[in-house]
Amino acid sequence: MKKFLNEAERFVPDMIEGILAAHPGRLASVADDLHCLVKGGPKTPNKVGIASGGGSGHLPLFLGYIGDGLLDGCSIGDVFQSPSADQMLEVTRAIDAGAGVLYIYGNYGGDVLNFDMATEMASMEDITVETVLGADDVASAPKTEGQKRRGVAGIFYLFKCAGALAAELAPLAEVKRVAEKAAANVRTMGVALTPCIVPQVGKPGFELGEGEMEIGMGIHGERGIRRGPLVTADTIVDEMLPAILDDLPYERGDEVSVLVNGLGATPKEELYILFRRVARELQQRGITIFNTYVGEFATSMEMAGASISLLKLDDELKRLVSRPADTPFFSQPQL
Amino acid sequence: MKKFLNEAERFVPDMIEGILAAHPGRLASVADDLHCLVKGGPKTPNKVGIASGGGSGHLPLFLGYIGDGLLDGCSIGDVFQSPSADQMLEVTRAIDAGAGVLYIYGNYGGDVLNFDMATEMASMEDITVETVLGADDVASAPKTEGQKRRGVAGIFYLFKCAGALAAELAPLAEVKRVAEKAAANVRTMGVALTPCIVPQVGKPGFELGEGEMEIGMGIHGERGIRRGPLVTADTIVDEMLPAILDDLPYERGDEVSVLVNGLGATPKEELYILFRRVARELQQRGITIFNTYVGEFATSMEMAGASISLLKLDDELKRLVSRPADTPFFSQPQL
Amino acid sequence: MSMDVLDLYGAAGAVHAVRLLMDEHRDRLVALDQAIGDGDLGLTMPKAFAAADDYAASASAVTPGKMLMQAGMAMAKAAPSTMGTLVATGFMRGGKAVAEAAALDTSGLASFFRAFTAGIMERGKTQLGNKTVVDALDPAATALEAAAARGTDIRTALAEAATAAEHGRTAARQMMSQHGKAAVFREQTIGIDDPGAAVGALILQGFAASVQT
Amino acid sequence: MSMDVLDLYGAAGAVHAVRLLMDEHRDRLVALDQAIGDGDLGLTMPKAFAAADDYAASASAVTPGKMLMQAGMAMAKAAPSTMGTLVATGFMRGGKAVAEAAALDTSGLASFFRAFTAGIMERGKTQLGNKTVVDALDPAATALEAAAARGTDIRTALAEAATAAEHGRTAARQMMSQHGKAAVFREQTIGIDDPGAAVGALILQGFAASVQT
Ligand SMILES: Nc1ncnc2c1ncn2[C@@H]1O[C@H](COP(=O)(O)OP(=O)(O)O)[C@@H](O)[C@H]1O
Ligand SMILES: Nc1ncnc2c1ncn2[C@@H]1O[C@H](COP(=O)(O)OP(=O)(O)O)[C@@H](O)[C@H]1O
Ligand SMILES: [Mg+2]
Ligand SMILES: [Mg+2]
Ligand SMILES: [Mg+2]
Ligand SMILES: [Mg+2]
Repeated sequence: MKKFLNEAERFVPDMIEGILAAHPGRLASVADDLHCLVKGGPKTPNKVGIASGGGSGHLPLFLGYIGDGLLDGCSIGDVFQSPSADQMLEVTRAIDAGAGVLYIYGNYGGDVLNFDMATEMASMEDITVETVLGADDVASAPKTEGQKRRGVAGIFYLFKCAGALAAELAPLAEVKRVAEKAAANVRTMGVALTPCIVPQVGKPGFELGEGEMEIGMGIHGERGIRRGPLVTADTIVDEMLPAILDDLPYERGDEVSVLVNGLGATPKEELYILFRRVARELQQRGITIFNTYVGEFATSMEMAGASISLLKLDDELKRLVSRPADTPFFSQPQL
Repeated sequence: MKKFLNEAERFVPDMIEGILAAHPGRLASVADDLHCLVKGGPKTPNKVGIASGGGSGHLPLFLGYIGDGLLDGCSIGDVFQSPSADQMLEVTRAIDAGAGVLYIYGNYGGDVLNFDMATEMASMEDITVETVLGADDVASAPKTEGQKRRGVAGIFYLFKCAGALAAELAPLAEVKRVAEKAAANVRTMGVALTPCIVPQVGKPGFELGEGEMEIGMGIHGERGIRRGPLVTADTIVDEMLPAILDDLPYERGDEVSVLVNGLGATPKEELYILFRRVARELQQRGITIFNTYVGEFATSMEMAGASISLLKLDDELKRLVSRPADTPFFSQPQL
Repeated sequence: MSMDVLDLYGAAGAVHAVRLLMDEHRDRLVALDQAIGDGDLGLTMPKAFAAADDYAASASAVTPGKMLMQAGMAMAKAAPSTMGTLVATGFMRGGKAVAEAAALDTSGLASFFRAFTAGIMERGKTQLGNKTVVDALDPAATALEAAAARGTDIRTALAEAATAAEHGRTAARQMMSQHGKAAVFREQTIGIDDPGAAVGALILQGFAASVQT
Repeated sequence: MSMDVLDLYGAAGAVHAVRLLMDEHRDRLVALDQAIGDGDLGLTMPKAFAAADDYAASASAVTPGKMLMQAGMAMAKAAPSTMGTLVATGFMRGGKAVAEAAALDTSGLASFFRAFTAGIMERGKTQLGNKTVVDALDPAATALEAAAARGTDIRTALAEAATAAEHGRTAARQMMSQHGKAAVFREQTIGIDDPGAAVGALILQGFAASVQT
C-alpha cells in the first residue's frame, strides 16, 4: 500500500482537516464533527439547501461540490462507509434556510437507510426534506430493475442542475423536479484497470490480472458485467458506449453533455484518448455534444479506470448545465 | 502497462485529437500540426503572446494552460520529448499580435536548445521573443548551481503571473519582469512513490521497491536526493518543506501561495493529507498562506507522488495570482 | 413496581437487559456475521445498545415510549451500520407509536413491537421471508398481539414473544438472503443463520428477562 | 566548376556528400550513441541530412551561404533532437556569416566553420573540452583559418580540416561528458568515443570528399 498517510485510522480526519485548512471560509464543519461539512459564510434566506453525502475515498465526491451553484452541505463517512443519520441531520439543520432541503446521493443500501432515517429525524424538527437518488450506472442492474442501480459519476449532473436552480431561489418542488429530470436522463458505464486499497484494510479488495480490465465495475469494486483482457481504448469505448446509448435510449437528433471521469490513477491523457472515440461515435450516430467534462468527478482513490456519462439535454437542463459554479474542487464560468 | 490507448505511437496524436474535440473553439492547432496549439478565437491586438511547450505526458502541462489569463499557445512533443524549434516557431507566429512573445518553459536541455533555436528563427522574421525559464526544483541542483535546476510544477505560477499581466496588455518587458519575479520567488520539491511508463517504451523507466519512495525525483524520473522506505505523510512533509523553506529562504512574516501537486496516480485525499501538515508547519513558522492550490498541475502520467511548491508573494504577485483565469483544464474566478 | 406494566423505569431496565445480552453474545454475533457478511455486527450491536442504555439510565423523558424513541436516536448516532440504523428505527417508530402512554401493558408492548417491526420493514424496504431481523421480530409482534387479545400479563406475553422470536430466528435459517452484504451469496446462505435475526431474538429475550423477578 | 571556390552547386554537393556519409555510418552512430546515450543519433543524423540535401538539391537561394542557412532550417524541422538542433544551428549560423558571398574560398569556408562552431557553442552553452561535437569542429575551423592565412586552395584546406576534425574526435575520447544523457555517466565516459564528435568529423569528411575529383 503506497499512500501518503499517517495512521490508517486518521486517513479521513487528516484529509478533511487538510481540506478545511486549504479552503478557509469556503467550507466549515458543523456540530464539532469533521464529517459534517457545509458551505462557509451566511446562508441565503429561502434558498433550498442541497445536501449530499456518502463514504470517503471518492473526491471530489461529495464535499468537493460544496460551493456556489452546487451543494450546500455534505456528511462524510469513513472510506466507502455511510455517514450516520445523525451526521446527516446535523448538516440538514445547518443548511436549512427555511425553504427545505433536498438530499441527492447515490443509491447504496447504507446511504439510503441513513438518509431515510435522517429525513425522519428532520421531519420531527419540522424541516422538509425531499430525496432524489443517483442511480446512473447501467452496468449495476438491468433497466427493468432501475431502482437497484448504483449511483456513480453521473450524479454530478444532478448536483449541477439542482444546484443551479436552487441558486435562483426556486422552491423545493422545482429543485427536486430538475434533479429527477437529470437523474432520468443520465446514464453511466465504467471500466476498471486496477483495484484500490481501503487504508484501514491495507490490501486490495479484489485482484485484476496484469493484462485484465473489468467493464462495468462499481466505484467500490462491485462486480461488473465482463472481465477480460485489456483491449484498445477505441474497442473499450465501442463496448461501453452502445450499452449507455441503448439504455435510455439516446437517439439521432439528441443533444448531450458528456462526462469522461477518471477513477483516480488514470491520467488525463488517457481520458482524452477515450473521449476522442466517444466524440466520433456520437457524431456518427447523429447525437450532438453540447459540452464535455473530462477529469476526475467521482473517484475510487487510486483505482485506475474511467467512466463515461451522458446527460440528454432539453432546453431547461442545458440552461442549468451552463450556469456558473464555483467550489474549491470545481469551477465553471457561465458556458 | 495498463493504459487506455490504441497504438503506442498514437498516444500523443489521439490525446490531442481528444482534447481538440472536447474543447472546440477554445483550442486550435496551427500549421496543420497537432503538436502546435493555440487559443481559439481572434487574437487580442497588442497583447503579448505567451507560449510554453515541452514533452507530452504532463497534463495539464502545457497545453492545458492555454486560455484566458494564462497561455496563448504551446508546442507539444512526444512523451517526455521536446517539440521541434520549427513547431515552436509556428506557434510563435500564430500568437504574435504585434507586441512580441514570451517563452516560459521548464529548464530541460532539449527544450532550451529548441526554444533558443525558435527564438533565432523568429528574430529572422522580426518577431521579438523573450524567454523566462522555470527552474524551481530545489532537489535538482544545489542553490549555487541554480541555472542547472529543472522546472517542475512551480512553473504554474510563472504562467499565472505573466498571463494575468499580459491580459492587461502590459508590454513584453513588463510581462517578462513578472515572470522572472515569479521564477525567483518559487521553489518546489517532489516525492515519487511509483514510476510511470512511456507508452512507446512499454516498461517503467526505473523501479521503486514496494515500500520505497524517492524524495526529490524529477517528473521524468530523474534521480532525486534520497531513496528510502516510505514514511508517514507528516514525516515526508517534514523532510521536504524545510528544504524548500531554507532555499529561498522563506521567513517569518512572509506570505505565500501554496501548490500541492499530484504527479498523476495519487488521489486528492492524499494531497490534502500532505497539505494539512504543510499548513501547520507554515503557521508554526509564522509564514502566512494567502491561497492554496491542491490538485494536478504538472504530472507524469500515472506516476504516484506529489510535489509542494511555495511562491513568496509581494503585492504585485498577490494581485496577479488573484486574477481570474479560464482554460479547459483550469478555471479560477477573481480571488 | 408492578409487573403488569412496563413504566419508564421498567423500559430502561429492558434496554439494559438487551445491552447485557449483546455484550454477552458479542463473539457469536461476530462469527454469525462473518459467515455471510463482514462481522461488524458483534461490534455495532454492543455499541448501539450501550448508547441506548446510557441514554435510558439518565433519561428525562416522561413516558416509556418517548424514552425508547430517544434511545433509538442515541443508537443511530452511536452505530450507523445497517443493523444499527434499522434497530434504531425500530425503537424510534415503536416508541413513537406508544409515546403518550404513561406505561406499557401487553397491548402497549404489542403496539410497540408492531410499529418497531413495521418501521424496520419500511426503512429496510423488505418483507417477511427475506432472511432478516424482521423474520424474528414479526412473529414476536404477532405473539404479543395474540397475548393482548387474550388479556395475558406482560411477563407471560414477553416470554411467549421471546419464544416466537427464537422460532422465527431458526425458521429464517432456511431462507435466502436478499439484502446487504449477504445477498451476493444468495443460495449459499440457505441453511445458515441470519445474524440480524439473531439480534431480533436477543432483543425480545432481553425484554422478557427484564420482567422476570 | 572550379575547385578554387565552393559555389551554390558545390555547397549542395558538400551537403550531399555528408548525407551519404551519415547513411553509411548509421549503425556506427547508433552504437556510439547507445554506449553513452540513447542511440538515436544513427537515426536523427541521416534524417537531418536527408532533409538538408533534399532542400539543397532544389534550392532557389542565390548564394551558397543562404542555401546552407536554409538547409539548417530544414534540418531543424526534420530532426529536433539535441544533435539535430545543434547541427542545424551550425548551418544557420555558418550560412548567415557568409550569406553575401557568391562563392566560398578557403577564407569563406573558414568563416563558415568558425561561425558554425561558435553557433553550436552558444546554442549548447558549452566550451571546448566538454566532449562534444565542438571538440571535432573547432580544430577544423582553426585548420581552415590557418590554411586561409597561408592562401591554401579549398581542396587542400578541407582535407587538412577533415584531418584536424578526426584528430579532435580521437582527442575527445579522453574527455569527460558534461552535457545531455551522457553527462550522468561522468567518469565512465572517459576513454569512450563521443558520438557527437564523430558526427563533427563526418561533416568535415563530407565537405572534403565533395571537392576531391
Ligand atoms: N434491507 C434490510 N431490511 C432489513 N434487514 C436487513 C436489511 N439488510 C440487512 N438486514 C439485516 O441486517 C443484517 C446485517 O446487519 P449488518 O451487519 O449491520 O449489515 P452490514 O454489515 O452488511 O452493513 C442482516 O443479517 C439482516 O438481518
Ligand atoms: N550542450 C551541448 N553542446 C554541444 N554538444 C552537445 C551538447 N549536448 C550534447 N551534445 C552533443 O550531442 C551528442 C548527443 O546527441 P543526441 O544523441 O542527439 O543527444 P540526445 O539523444 O542525448 O538528446 C553528444 O555526443 C554531444 O556531442
Ligand atoms: Mg488522480
Ligand atoms: Mg491523475
Ligand atoms: Mg455486518
Ligand atoms: Mg542520443
